[in-house]
Amino acid sequence: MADLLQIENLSAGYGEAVVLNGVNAALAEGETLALLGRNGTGKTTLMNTLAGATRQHGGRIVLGGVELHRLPAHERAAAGIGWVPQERNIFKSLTVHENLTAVARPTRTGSGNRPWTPERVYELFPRLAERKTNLGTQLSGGEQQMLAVGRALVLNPRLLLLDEPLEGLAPIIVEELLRAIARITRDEGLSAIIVEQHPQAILRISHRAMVLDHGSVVHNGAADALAAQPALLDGLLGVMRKTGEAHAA
Amino acid sequence: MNTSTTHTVLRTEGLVKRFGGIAATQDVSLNVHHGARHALIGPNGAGKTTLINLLTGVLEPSAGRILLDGNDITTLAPHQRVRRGMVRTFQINQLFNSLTPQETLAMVVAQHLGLGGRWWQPLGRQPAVNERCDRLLEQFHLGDVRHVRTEHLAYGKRRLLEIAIALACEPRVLLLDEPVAGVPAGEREELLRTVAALPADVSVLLIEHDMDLVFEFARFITVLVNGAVLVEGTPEAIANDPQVKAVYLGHGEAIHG
Amino acid sequence: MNTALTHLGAQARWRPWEPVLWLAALATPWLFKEHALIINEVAIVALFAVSLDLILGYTGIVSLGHAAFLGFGAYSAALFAKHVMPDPLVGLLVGTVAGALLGALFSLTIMRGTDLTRIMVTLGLTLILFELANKLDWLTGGADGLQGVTIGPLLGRFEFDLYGQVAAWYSLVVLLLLFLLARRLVHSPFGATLKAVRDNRLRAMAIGIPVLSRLSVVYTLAAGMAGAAGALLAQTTGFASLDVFSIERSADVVMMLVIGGVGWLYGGVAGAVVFKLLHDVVAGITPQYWNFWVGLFLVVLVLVGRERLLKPWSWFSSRKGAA
Amino acid sequence: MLTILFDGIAYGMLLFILAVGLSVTMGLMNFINLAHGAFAMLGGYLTVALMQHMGLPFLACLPIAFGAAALVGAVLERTLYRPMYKKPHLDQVLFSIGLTFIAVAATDYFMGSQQQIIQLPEWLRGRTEWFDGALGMGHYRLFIIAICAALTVGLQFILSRTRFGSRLRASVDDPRVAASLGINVNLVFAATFAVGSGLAGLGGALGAEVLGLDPSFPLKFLVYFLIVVAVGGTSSITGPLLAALLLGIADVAGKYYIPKLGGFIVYTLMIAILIWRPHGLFSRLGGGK
Amino acid sequence: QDKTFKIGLILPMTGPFASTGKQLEAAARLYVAQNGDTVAGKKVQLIVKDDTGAPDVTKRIAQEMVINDKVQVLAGFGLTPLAFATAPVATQSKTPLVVMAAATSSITEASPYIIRTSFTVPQVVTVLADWATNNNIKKVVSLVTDYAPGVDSEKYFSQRFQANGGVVVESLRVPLRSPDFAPFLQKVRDANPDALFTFVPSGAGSALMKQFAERGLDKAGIRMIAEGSVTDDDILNGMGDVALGVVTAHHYSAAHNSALNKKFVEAFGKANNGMRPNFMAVGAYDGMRVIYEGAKKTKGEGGEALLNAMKGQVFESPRGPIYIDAQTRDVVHNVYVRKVERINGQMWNTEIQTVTDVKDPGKAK
Ligand SMILES: Nc1ncnc2c1ncn2[C@@H]1O[C@H](COP(=O)(O)OP(=O)(O)OP(=O)(O)O)[C@@H](O)[C@H]1O
Ligand SMILES: Nc1ncnc2c1ncn2[C@@H]1O[C@H](COP(=O)(O)OP(=O)(O)OP(=O)(O)O)[C@@H](O)[C@H]1O
Ligand SMILES: [Mg+2]
Ligand SMILES: [Mg+2]
Repeated sequence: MADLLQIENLSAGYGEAVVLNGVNAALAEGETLALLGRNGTGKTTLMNTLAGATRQHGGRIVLGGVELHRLPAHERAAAGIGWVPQERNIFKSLTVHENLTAVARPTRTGSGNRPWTPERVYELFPRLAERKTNLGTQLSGGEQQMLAVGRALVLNPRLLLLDEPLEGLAPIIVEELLRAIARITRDEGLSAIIVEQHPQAILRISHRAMVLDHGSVVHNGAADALAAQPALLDGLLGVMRKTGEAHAA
Repeated sequence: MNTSTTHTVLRTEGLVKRFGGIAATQDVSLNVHHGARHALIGPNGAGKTTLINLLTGVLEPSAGRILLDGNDITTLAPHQRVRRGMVRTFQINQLFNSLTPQETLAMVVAQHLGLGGRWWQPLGRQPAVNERCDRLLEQFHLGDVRHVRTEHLAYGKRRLLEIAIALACEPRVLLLDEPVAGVPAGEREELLRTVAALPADVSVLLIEHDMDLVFEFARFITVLVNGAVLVEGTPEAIANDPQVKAVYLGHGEAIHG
Repeated sequence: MNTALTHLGAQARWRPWEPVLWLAALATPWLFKEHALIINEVAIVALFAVSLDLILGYTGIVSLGHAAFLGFGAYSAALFAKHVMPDPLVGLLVGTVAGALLGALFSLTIMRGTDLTRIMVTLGLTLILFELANKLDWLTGGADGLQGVTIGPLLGRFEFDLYGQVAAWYSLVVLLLLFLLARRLVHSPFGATLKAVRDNRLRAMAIGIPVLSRLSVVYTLAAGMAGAAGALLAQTTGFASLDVFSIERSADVVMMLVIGGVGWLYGGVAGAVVFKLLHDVVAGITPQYWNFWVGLFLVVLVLVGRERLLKPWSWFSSRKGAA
Repeated sequence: MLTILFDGIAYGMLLFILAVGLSVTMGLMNFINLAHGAFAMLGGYLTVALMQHMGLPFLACLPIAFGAAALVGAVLERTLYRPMYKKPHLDQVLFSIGLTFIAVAATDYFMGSQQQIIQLPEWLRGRTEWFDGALGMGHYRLFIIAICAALTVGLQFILSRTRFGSRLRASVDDPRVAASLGINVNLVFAATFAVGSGLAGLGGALGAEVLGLDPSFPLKFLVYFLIVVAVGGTSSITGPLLAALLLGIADVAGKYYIPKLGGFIVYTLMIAILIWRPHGLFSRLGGGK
Repeated sequence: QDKTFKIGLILPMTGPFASTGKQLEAAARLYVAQNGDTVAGKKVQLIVKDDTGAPDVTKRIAQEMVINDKVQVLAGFGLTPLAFATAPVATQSKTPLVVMAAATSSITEASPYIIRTSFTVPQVVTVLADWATNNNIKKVVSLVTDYAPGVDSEKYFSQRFQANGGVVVESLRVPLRSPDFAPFLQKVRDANPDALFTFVPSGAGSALMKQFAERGLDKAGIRMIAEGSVTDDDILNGMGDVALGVVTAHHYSAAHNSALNKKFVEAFGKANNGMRPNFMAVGAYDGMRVIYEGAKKTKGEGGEALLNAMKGQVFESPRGPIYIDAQTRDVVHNVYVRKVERINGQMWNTEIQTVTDVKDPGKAK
């Protein structure tokens, strides 16, 4: 099938250290992938590698026919990547509005949908509109999270990379955001990869699920199938109360 | 809940904080009781972190008073409040990047034991420090990364260190600002259990958006909206409060867990 | 199972090469008699650099005005010798205390702000001291420098002569003693809290470290050490002049420290040795254009990296790490 | 007294013109480029050489000084400076001081160590007096003020009205994330650095007349550049402008009215301001807007 | 080792006074080139070092020269504090020290081994003060750079000028690091004296004169009189019209009309790419002459003997007749009042008055 994203035998890390080991994955347009795994298994590293912010040691990444791994980081946004880093990384000396406008790019031609503009982000997160002129450092944790998501949206990406986007958001906003992501992927043909600590929350809105352990893929399948097997899930995620390293890669 | 003031450890009176035109804290009068397991919830930007910052002296209030054990501490420097037993964690990790977890904790413990001003004896020669430091490393699953510089730790480990630092100070009043954000589901309960298992005379004020944890942990909840206290009460009362549902909890779906 | 003990203690323990190094250093005035003068100079700037490391490397306070304390120590020691008594050890004490007092006073100015602010404030204070020393010519001799300083023999026996051996030993021993003190300090709990302040002030406060008082204590100590270096300078050269307050002195010592590596006490010593010797050798060869070669050295040092420069064999291995 | 005020403004503008390039590289890019004065010196010497040997008019030399310094800046940025961005500030200090030393020695070697003197065209030399001599304005000083005003307006326009300013600051705040969000960080830095160097070159060409020009120029006036940037704060162009004006007027007036304290005024003022507002007089952080 | 006669030249080769060092070194080398590199059968070796501007380094270099290189004589010294710092080395090691540039009066008193071949500030400014009085200047403002020679010149000029019946209405000191003369010149203008007396380091002179003219002080009828460094021959040509008519007093002008000087200027220019020798150069040139002649007398011996052989030398220098006072070890020479003129397209300090055999008034009392 015509996949939007193909990851082949990807290995990457920081400096000399290799964190990801031969990761393979694929994602179709309009699909959402839940990326799960214990702490420190390389979820963030995979996201960062797609965004071009790590050192790639080998493998291929293809997004919509474009060989992403050959592009420098700043051209990946143009190729359709929209990244929400785990630590938010709001630009601290820019105001909320500038954080959005600095990176905003007009939608690619041919898309029939309403493009994401700062105004549309303010509609999604009214709280941000009220804090338009606050500097990045003058936001609450949750506001920063909203801004990070908004900042990725105004790139009008084809693939949204959300690294723990629900962290620190009030339940009512979480609901809102999950609904919005589901809506966007469904209506606007956007794909998304979401990392979350709470598998149940995102498996419901995801099509596929992938579990990483020690930098390798240990499970890759349909999201609802995984959601239906709590025991398997617990095993894969090596939930703490189960001691030991029961599952080698 | 016993409301007699004799049991109040920490209280604020008419606390106000303005940032330019925004009032992030509006006339908040809060009581944290001795041995409390108290949660502070509210929408994003409600002013929860700001309140913690005021309590710990990171920010100066525009008006109002803060009392710890009945003493006015409104103008005390942050470190003096720590000496009086009030310790916090940060919503966004505040760590010592060039130190390892072991160095960090040994330093914090030494400081807490009053050895921080000692310059003639190497750190690591004090058995009391080492013992406590090892226990903390163990307890927070940091033993395997004890010699890794903090800046190279994965997020989850950093989060654990963030909390370990606070507990290393053996607080009487502990203020936790979204302590489990970034900690995986399985370890969250354990972490909160560690906190809940603190001696009964330690008072804990918890900020958290994970409602399962909040309802499991808290015996009393304060809801903050737009800088002001909306309602206070027991978890049951809060869970069923229509106002709280409207502005914070949302409707129906239990998202977490 | 006392892993903490072993590891943390290990850092503070002496490596085998350290006593060897210091013994060798103390032997140099005897081994290289004809270079005793420059050995003296190196020892003094090494002490100056180590004192800067305490605040810059271990506490993260950037200063472009460290010469203030050097100069204050130098003038105090020189004036003391001229007007009160010529004994060098008492003079050294006077210089040290004078530096420390000034440090305690100036520490009030470095509590807030950014690196740039602190650079400028420290620089400005030093420039003011420079102007003051210039204006108070009845006391300091103004722009001509303070003349007529006679220093008595060390311990009543050893004269400071033209050959500089006594001076070199004197400075080396003082350097060693104060280095030991600094070494103790940085490996102590006190030193650990300084690093904490350097890394994250907000958190340091939040675990009960009295940040401001820590800063002023360490600033005072470092200033005292710089004052001692200044006293050594004045005593071993027999005069004090305005340039002890000059920007160049402050800038040179920062350079030395960065060359040797900050946050590592031997960095100050190594930097002082490398910078002074390089300077002396190159200026001997090309008195007019030594600037060029020293500049080139600095540029290459930073571009190649301190570690790589010390290991030439790694130059041609493929460059890994950052892209 | 009006003349003193005018002189103070002109002096402040001169300081600004010399420091504005630095406030671009150091303030906006957060790169400690102490070699700033070397670029200024390049502009100055180029102007001298072009005027004396090629007979070019002064006005024609100014854009050339800007362009040449910008070009050299761009080339150096690509080759030497780029790896420096992610190094610690202290390494940047060492590196740029090293470059300055090289520039100083090279200038001495090629141009000699004596003062270079620029001969201004006739129309810039005179002076106009108003109100019975109560206000005297040197033409060259007027000229500097005019150029300065134009520069400020232009730069401020670029920074506030285009996205360039916010993209630059984003790149400085977090180059890794900025790049992954589609900002061509390298290009932004290269362009900014080139402009900063070019402004330094222009400043050198304009300032040589008043300040003199010899190989020690980059080190001699470094302190003044730094004062302006530190007091002005590092988040805008207008900050350093106002700081330069304030310092210029205070310095000139101080030296006029209490000449005995001449040397102390600027430093004391700077220290007082920085202790009062550690992020500079006009910073966003302190402003709490 | 005994076959060489070593001269340790310590000069400012880098930094703001580098051009001084260049002039000094060029002149010293010219002298060697013209007079052969052997003296009393010994090979002359010039050891040139940069003083780096720091007195402690200068002193250390001098010590090393004396101890390791075993130089017979130390020479050079551009800045007063450096000479002061090194003086004890000369005394302790009994090595003669020839000051070729520094001009503060009291330097020669710092050690009995110091000889000076440059000049002293009081020597020249007192002559200027007399000239001013004689030329209808009654009211002056003095404006000097705030460092040792500046302060010296302010002091001796004012003393003499006031003794002559003149009035110094204002004494202004410009900080060494001051980039702009505007407020000071405005002050001068407001005081409206007959003349401005000034002394600034040679480089700053052109800026001062430009701003003097720009501010219209000349048109307001204020004359500019200065210590001769201000119209330094080294850069006079570049100063342009603003320097025309400025009256200075100094011991040397490249325009000095004598056969010896013509030869000197020409040879100097030839050897140095057309550079014009200035008062620094002549100090070094004469210093070398004093050393050479002294060494000839002592057959290459250094120490006390050389010192004595250098004292009392009388000879014709490019600057005119010169004499090393055996008592004060200081230079005695003519001081000239000069006026900047343009001759054949070149700017020169034309001598308009000569005062012969001027001793340093700083030591008169
Ligand atoms: N900047 C870095 N430099 C070196 N190693 C790093 C760096 N960042 C992460 N690592 C290492 O890479 C591994 C994977 O980390 P990563 O952040 O990708 O994990 P994660 O699955 O996202 O974990 P978490 O759930 O805690 O966010 C960890 O072992 C970590 O120590
Ligand atoms: N320095 C500041 N200047 C201006 N406004 C600020 C500043 N700091 C915080 N605010 C604003 O104050 C409000 C309260 O922020 P606070 O961080 O206390 O929220 P919070 O309740 O902790 O939210 P969250 O749950 O998202 O962490 C926010 O709207 C924030 O934008
Ligand atoms: Mg992660
Ligand atoms: Mg918060």
